[in-house]
Amino acid sequence: MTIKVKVEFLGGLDVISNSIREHKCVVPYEEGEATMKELIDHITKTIISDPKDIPVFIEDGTVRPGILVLINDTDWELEGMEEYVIESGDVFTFTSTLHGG
Amino acid sequence: MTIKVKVEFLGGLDVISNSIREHKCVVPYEEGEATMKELIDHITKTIISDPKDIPVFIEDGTVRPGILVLINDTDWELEGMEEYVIESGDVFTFTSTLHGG
Amino acid sequence: PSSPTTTLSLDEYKRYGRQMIVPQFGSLPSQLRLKQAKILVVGAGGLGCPALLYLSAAGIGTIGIVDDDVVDISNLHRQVLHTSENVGMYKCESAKLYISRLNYHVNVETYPVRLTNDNAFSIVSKYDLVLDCTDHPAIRYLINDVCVILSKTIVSGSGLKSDGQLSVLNFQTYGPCYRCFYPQPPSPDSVTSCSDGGVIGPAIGLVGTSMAVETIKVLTGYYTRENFKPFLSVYSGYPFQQFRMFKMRGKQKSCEVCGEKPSVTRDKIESNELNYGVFCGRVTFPPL
Amino acid sequence: PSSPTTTLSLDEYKRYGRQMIVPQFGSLPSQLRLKQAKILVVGAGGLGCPALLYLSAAGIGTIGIVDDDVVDISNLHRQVLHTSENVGMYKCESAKLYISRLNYHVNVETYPVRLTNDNAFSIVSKYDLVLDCTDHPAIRYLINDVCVILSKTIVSGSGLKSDGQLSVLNFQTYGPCYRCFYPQPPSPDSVTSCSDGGVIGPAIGLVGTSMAVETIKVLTGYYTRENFKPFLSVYSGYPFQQFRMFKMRGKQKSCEVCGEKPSVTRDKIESNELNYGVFCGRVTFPPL
Ligand SMILES: [Zn+2]
Ligand SMILES: [Zn+2]
Repeated sequence: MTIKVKVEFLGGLDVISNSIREHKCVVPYEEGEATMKELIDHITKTIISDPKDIPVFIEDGTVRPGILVLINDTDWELEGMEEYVIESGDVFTFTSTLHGG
Repeated sequence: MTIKVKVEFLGGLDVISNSIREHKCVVPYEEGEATMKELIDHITKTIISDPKDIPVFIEDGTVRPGILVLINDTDWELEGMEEYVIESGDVFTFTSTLHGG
Repeated sequence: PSSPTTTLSLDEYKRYGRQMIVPQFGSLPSQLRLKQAKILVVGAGGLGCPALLYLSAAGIGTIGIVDDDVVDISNLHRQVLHTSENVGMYKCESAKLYISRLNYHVNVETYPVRLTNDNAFSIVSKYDLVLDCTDHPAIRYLINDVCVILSKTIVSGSGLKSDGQLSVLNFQTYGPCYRCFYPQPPSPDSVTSCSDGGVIGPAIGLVGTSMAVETIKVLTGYYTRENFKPFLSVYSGYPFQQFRMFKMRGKQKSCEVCGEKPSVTRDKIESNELNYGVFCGRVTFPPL
Repeated sequence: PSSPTTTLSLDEYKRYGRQMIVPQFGSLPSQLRLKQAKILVVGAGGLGCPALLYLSAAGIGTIGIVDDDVVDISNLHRQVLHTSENVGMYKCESAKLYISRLNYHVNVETYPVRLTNDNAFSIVSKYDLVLDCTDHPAIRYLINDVCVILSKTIVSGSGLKSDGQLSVLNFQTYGPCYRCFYPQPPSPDSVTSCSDGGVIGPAIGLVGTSMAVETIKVLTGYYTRENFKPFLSVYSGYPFQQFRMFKMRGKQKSCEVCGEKPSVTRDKIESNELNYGVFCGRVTFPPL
């Protein structure tokens, strides 16, 4: 079995995935067996097109400061962060913080 | 069994439901047995707070011209209009057409 | 018409440089397309003001403005292109004054008239694209029908209170038109103008600004027949701000103006056989 | 402070009537709250221009503008409050000129300086609410810390290319602050300004306009401690325009400035012990 989720990159973060904003992801785990850690690992391996872009997404083993992570439109901080157990149908949004004005 | 759907009123149409924009609706039918016709009937009976507001929503037996109907963010014209068979989890959006500028 | 514009001056490079480097914009060719473009803005009110501000700033070559209304003090909370000292002046002239100070590269043409069956074809035919920033369905149907018959794309916005709507209609004669979405006019008692129903200035302003974004997409060729999908976007200011895109029907075969057997023709409009006021339930034209 | 404003003139009734009748606005009491309000807009650029236009038009009593930058021709495609003839003028003075013509009821105060550790408390303390329309994280952290310490609500916007973000921070000292969302500054190489990365004028304009809507909600009391929910709204201009609201974390106990054991204090800021440039990875302050 696999877990089918949607991954979105907003705020210009789609630079790490060939300018593709929306990805349908098939995560090779059983339902209930994968957390955000496994998802982030999966994204790093399968979506980021150029390995030298990995540091744009990952720093010190987790999502880099300045990138907001939303699980079904809610701050992942409210959902357990890396410990959140992913489910089929979930939508994961990663967005760069913008500073311009 | 019942069918659980979400009904939204946008564009000022929430006037017909005490200014409440979002409604969780429990439609008293089995899955597969109710179409938009039954849903509209259900809305007319249970959500519209004042019977004299019914003509704001219904005209000649269907949704009044000038109200757009969206099924899961898609024009109901693309989904079979009154014939669409509603399913649990569906989101139905009704929005008045605006003319101001 | 005039020979194609193939270059920018140094002043224009400096002025437009920050938008030309945005990847989706399309760099110099897109800037030249804007410079060559002629657009018509019908209505210089709550929607028209921000649309005019941002489109003139972006370097559209020629902008026509149709509005027969004069600036009233009750407009100023939302029609931010007009100032207190311009109360009583035609809105199109007031708008032109500011635009000429903002960006002298823009050629502004003003029409202090109401758009009617009699003048609509001659005015609209001079432009490539029309922004519908008007305030009543009767004129929205007129603009639609004339644009369909003359093959002009329409960027259409509307708003009331704290809500708004946005669409691109008759896109390259391929997309659906206003009548495809609304074959029947609304009943007159369901039609409310911003003057009657009220409006939050920045809410209608946001919709007008979003019209400028869509206009840039159309003119720079970001939208193509291949990628264009009919849509209606809906803005709500309260309880939280959101702008949602709904997927809409395509061109309708049964449409009275863009369909297979159109009953609305140039002749019917110009002869006044088609009376939009009557069609929308009023005998005379309401003001813009 | 001054005695409360309890009436409007006839001119003001006419001017603001169309917004006062919008149900969510809150009629006369809300208009009086706007008239009594003092707000500070930091940055009169791509975000600040539309926010200033709509907030001055809406009848805010006093607006302070901080910006030490002068108008450059490369600003004009998006900073639509400034005109070609004002190139070289301080942006805050250029903005004041237009606002005084748009709505003479507004008292505009200008600060042609950079907001720094030394002047931030004295400037911010004069106002009720701050709009963060700046262009770099260093100044965003400074504004945040000063507003938290002085108990001011922040309406925060940002944008780049065709994207934008919007939030209300430190809402009535009850909502989360910028450091609650971003405890660690971004690495300097991930920070891009609109001048460097480019920006579509009406895209950043839309975000600035949405800041005006949020400011009106805060000042009119639409948001209360009971109904306010921490949020971050995200705008995308391409491929289709959308503005989505994300539900965000509340105030963080561990926050360095608004948490239980704050390490960021007024003394540390005013003594320059806390250097925001170094904190954000640069030795000196970048321009606004
Ligand atoms: Zn049609
Ligand atoms: Zn905090």
